[in-house]
Amino acid sequence: MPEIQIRHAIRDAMREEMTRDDRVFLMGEEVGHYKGAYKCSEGLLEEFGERRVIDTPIAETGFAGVGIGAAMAGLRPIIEFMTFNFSAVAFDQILNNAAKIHHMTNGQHSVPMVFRGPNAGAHMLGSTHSQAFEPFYAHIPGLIVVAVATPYDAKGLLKTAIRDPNPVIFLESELMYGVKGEVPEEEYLIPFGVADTKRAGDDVTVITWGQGVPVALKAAELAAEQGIECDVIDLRTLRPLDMESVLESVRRTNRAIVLFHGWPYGGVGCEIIAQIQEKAFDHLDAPVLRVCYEDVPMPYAENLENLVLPTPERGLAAIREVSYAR
Amino acid sequence: MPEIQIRHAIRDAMREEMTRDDRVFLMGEEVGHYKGAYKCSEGLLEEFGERRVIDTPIAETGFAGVGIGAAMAGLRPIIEFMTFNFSAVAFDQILNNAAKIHHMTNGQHSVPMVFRGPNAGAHMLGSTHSQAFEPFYAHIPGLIVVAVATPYDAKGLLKTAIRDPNPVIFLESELMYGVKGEVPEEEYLIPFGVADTKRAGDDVTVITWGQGVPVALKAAELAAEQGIECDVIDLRTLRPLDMESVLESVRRTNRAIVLFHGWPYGGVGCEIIAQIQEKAFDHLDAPVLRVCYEDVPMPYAENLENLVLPTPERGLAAIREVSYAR
Amino acid sequence: MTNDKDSPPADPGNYDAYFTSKENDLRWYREMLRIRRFEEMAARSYTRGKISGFLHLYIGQEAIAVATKEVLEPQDRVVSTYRTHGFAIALGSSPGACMAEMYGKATGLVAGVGGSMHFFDRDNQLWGGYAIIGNHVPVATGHAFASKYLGDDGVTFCFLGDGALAIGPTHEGWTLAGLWKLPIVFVVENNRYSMGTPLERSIPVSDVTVKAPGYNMASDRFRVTSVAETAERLAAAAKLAREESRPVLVELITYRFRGHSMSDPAKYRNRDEVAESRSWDPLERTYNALMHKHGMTEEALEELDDEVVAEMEAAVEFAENSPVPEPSARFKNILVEES
Amino acid sequence: MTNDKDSPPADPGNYDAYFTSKENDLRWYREMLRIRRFEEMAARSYTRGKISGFLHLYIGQEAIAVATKEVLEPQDRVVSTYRTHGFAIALGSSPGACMAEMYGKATGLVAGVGGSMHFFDRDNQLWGGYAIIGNHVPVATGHAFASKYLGDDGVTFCFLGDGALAIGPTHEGWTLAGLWKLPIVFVVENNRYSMGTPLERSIPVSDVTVKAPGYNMASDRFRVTSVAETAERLAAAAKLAREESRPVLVELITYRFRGHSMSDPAKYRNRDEVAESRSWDPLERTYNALMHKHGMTEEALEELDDEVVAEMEAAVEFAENSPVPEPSARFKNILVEES
Ligand SMILES: Cc1ncc(C[n+]2csc(CCOP(=O)(O)OP(=O)(O)O)c2C)c(N)n1
Ligand SMILES: Cc1ncc(C[n+]2csc(CCOP(=O)(O)OP(=O)(O)O)c2C)c(N)n1
Ligand SMILES: [Mg+2]
Ligand SMILES: [Mg+2]
Repeated sequence: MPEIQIRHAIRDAMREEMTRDDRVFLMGEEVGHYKGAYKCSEGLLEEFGERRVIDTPIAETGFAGVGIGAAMAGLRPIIEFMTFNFSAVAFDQILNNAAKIHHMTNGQHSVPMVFRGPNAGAHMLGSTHSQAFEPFYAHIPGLIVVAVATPYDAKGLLKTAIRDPNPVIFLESELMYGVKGEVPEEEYLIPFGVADTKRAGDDVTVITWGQGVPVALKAAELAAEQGIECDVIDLRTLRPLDMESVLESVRRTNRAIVLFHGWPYGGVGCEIIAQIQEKAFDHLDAPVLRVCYEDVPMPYAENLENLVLPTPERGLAAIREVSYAR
Repeated sequence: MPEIQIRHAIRDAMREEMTRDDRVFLMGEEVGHYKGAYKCSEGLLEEFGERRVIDTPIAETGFAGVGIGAAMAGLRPIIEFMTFNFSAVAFDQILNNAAKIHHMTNGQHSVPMVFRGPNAGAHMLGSTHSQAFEPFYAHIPGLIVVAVATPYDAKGLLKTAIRDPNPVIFLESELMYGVKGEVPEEEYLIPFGVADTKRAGDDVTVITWGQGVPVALKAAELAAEQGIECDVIDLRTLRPLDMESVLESVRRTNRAIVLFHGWPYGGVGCEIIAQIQEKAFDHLDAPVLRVCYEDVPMPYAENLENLVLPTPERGLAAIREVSYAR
Repeated sequence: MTNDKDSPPADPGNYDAYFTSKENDLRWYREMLRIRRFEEMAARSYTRGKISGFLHLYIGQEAIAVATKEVLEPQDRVVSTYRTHGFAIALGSSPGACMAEMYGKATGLVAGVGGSMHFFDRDNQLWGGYAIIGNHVPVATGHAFASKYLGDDGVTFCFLGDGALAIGPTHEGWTLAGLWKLPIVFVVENNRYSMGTPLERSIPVSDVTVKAPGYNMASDRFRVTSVAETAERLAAAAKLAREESRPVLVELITYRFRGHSMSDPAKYRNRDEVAESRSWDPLERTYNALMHKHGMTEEALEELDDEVVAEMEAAVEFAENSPVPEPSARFKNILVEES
Repeated sequence: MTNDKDSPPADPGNYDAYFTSKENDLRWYREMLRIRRFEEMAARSYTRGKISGFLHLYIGQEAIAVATKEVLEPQDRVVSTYRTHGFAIALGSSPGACMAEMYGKATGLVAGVGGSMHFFDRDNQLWGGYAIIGNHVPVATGHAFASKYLGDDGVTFCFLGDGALAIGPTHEGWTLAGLWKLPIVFVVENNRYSMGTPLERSIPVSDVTVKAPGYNMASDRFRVTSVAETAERLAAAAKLAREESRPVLVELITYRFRGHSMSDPAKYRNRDEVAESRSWDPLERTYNALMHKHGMTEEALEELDDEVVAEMEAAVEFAENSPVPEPSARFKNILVEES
């Protein structure tokens, strides 16, 4: 199988779906002539023209809303946020229109579309450009929320997202666009709601997603060096959650941590903890711990940023703590 | 002590603070000539004039931002959202400006202001007008988040909020503006971060806030009829959380539920559960359960709405379940 | 496209100016009356506690919805606000389904999940029913985008209140429509108030069309005093939007005779203003035209009224007798199930 | 207030038109040069991996910041974007603290928490430093609101890029400023691109001031070719804002000679366009004016350059030698602690 970067997996998914279905189009800031701020749409303008690869002005509420309206009218928009940080100005469109129109219209309309772009902190961009949006979007019924960490998952899940009849929030990572991995040449789709065990082990369950995945894998490696074997579960879909996979693992390991990029309060991490303690109460030998951002706006300075971020070392400490290996 | 409605407690708090400090002003849609959509500002325009009681057009991002800018420049704005549903269009101002400016400027600026208004569902308003915003705001470091359920708490906490040097999200309830209760004639303040036990009991801890409080109290009453005595803890401040009070209670009762108005996924409810299982792991005799909205957009029809909302009966069922009294 | 900013409206007593054939005037009168009677019944049901939530009446503005129906092509769309009953009735929605919606019944326009603020009737070209001010403007712009993308020759009519002019989403929708030359008509229903706030406390200009050049939009502006003129001028706007694929802004000066919603006594308006506006009521004026210009008798018009009232009473009865939604309905339409 | 929409700029070779006394021209030249050299050093440090994140250079637009400093009263405020180095240097921030900020050092302008995009220097009237497009416009409007509320006679200068014109928060800030007649000057730095997007793909009009009447704002528009003219016309705008308490819109036609940020090779622009714009470079033109109009020698100007370069090298050295923030600094300023 050829090895490609995540940015190319994303581009290939869009290209294949645009080829397959004329209703699919890509819209966002700098997606066309500039080829995407992170070059995820390189070549698409040349191939599909300005009708289907549409550069927008800076007006996230405007073009998110246009995407929603176009989806209702039968198209299949892919709306790129240059980063999800900029989706904050379009929050109402996602909360009150994208998520609710199917419900509010009693099924007269649906909103088959994808909002995609990089999420969470990159490197030294400061507090306005370094935040994770899944706590906001995974909270909302009516949305599907996906976070990807490998080229294989990115391509398979993005194709599913584009074909899905619902609004999908598709979270990528600026830091990981260059990550390489094998992707089959033949077409494949990955269903929503199915987590992927990225490393197997019976001692501690490490639940993670998106930018957390490489950190969790590294933490698991460090733990293995100390004789603790971790199941590393990449959720991939954050709404709906594949709790079956998580619970199966926790019932086996009896210990778990959740490791992710984002602030601690509430959010996906707490949802998983709440469900684990509810559904595997008698199986837990230790409280489930979170490893994530410290509860502060992200500072710019490199040394401070490194302290705020979840690291393999902090992951290892939590793995040891739930193993009572302090 | 005189009995007054919550709306009057709120008005009195504003009036006292506006009298005390010329820098305090009230701004929002219909707060002046119309006296507030829910009449929380009745009389203030007459007393303080158009300089300090300012009707705005419908431009939540605009006037939220104006409040932030005015706060930085030395004023003490109270920004009323007609309901917090409409704060969604101002989300970026709250997330990226209000919450972060003190940090981002290294303390050169602070943002002493209050965003207040009714939160969560009222009655038969449908999905766009019936949602709880604390999951979004309590997630964000840099904010203080308060939810009130009695005239006493409303007045004491709003006065604290107006004087506090930080941005405060102050959540009221449309359904509860008419609720009456005793309020001292002399001045008092209630500090942030201190929960209030609204009913005492040793069998089950019921954690709640805002619109959840009357539901939880009723559920506790029903439970008492069945011989189960509940500690009903009204958090009052959602950020920062008074986990000491919660944990003290849970260590005593060994059982807890969280009852609130809002969607289940993530949010304040899960945060509390995550912290309880982490910090009182060995004290828990049962998993902590949530009683809240069902995971759907709020339907308009009365019978459906009643099914989606947390009710005393659903509260009782959860109390019984954690008591293994099924 | 003329912009009648400064031309004063004709004398309210002059029925010649904007009325047409008896057939047209009678049809339009009936449609306006259907809306008014429908809403009067809704108000009654609200007062009796049968309808809940917010109820925003369109009384006084009916001619706009009727005129819109007049100019609509089958491939066109209407997008509006929480003040939508008029459009639903005019576009052909069943009054029974509309009433049942407000009653929260399973037979409602959207099966009781939306209520008064969220009317949608796709089959009758009514694409909402939005209740967050301004957030439908980008969505409607998206419908027009789709029309252009698909080449379906459709025009989207996006209605908004004077209260929606200060908010950002309106600006963003207008900007994209202007930039991409989309076939859309933005119609500002300027009834001079957003809740209790008069236009002069909402935006810094008193003539909304002053904003049009900033978006490269053509514009028109006039007082709504008859269906005929309103339809004629909306048709001209739609023609421009359709044939030249470009957005057009139309400001309609109108008035709501009731408060903002049922809970608003509208004390912020003075009697003279209300009276002056009532003298322009298109329904009333058409009534007079039918009598004085087209020679209809009071009896004939009363008979018509009786028919309309009967229709709307049947709607109320339908609503009252309809079942509430099944409990399981609350889990429907959260996500689209089939792919 | 004139609006020079159609008057072509003077001949670039003509130094008489907009240059003044030797003293002024020399002072302004020095200030522009300080900004340019500062940024060139920053770019070098970025290339060497000493500065991270995004780095947006102001090279080509320096005259605007220098002119702004010229017209500012002590009670005034400047609010700007993530492209703020020029304002910081011109308003009096220490180049060392600015450079240290980008190095993420404890001695930085905001102690290393902000980086290039979030410069704030309250003591020098620089009120940010905002990096979400348009979200500073309502905030700046709030500063102006406070000035009016307190009667402090201050004017707020709110700078925004041509890329900020389509977004809603800009519209809302302008609307409130116009409605409430606030003392604020909105300055659009139209450098013709937002990232790779030219103005004609951003908004439906090519002259931004066409929007001014929609907000009841006075306006001015001109090409920035000298500090003298820019200061004169900004002063006129500020006077109007201050004395009549009303918002004024000024569109400045300018150009950034570099890409959007350090990672942008700016291939979307053609050579002729860049060359034409360079011929108007106020720095270059002032250099020529100093030589040809004020009779300065090349040597004298080189000496001045050496001084400026030395100042900026010292800034780099300061940044390099400064300590990183204490680990505990990450918990500082989350909430204000004292009441
Ligand atoms: C973003 C937002 N803010 C506030 C409201 C509350 N609200 C509902 S209708 C309304 C007045 C709207 O007035 P206008 O646009 O003139 O329409 P009209 O009621 O006159 O038809 C307000 C303030 C809302 N629905 N959405
Ligand atoms: C809401 C939002 N969307 C997108 C971005 C990403 N972004 C940063 S700068 C920029 C271009 C801005 O151009 P302009 O306003 O013309 O300013 P200039 O860079 O030319 O100074 C973009 C798209 C952002 N910061 N905020
Ligand atoms: Mg109105
Ligand atoms: Mg620009």
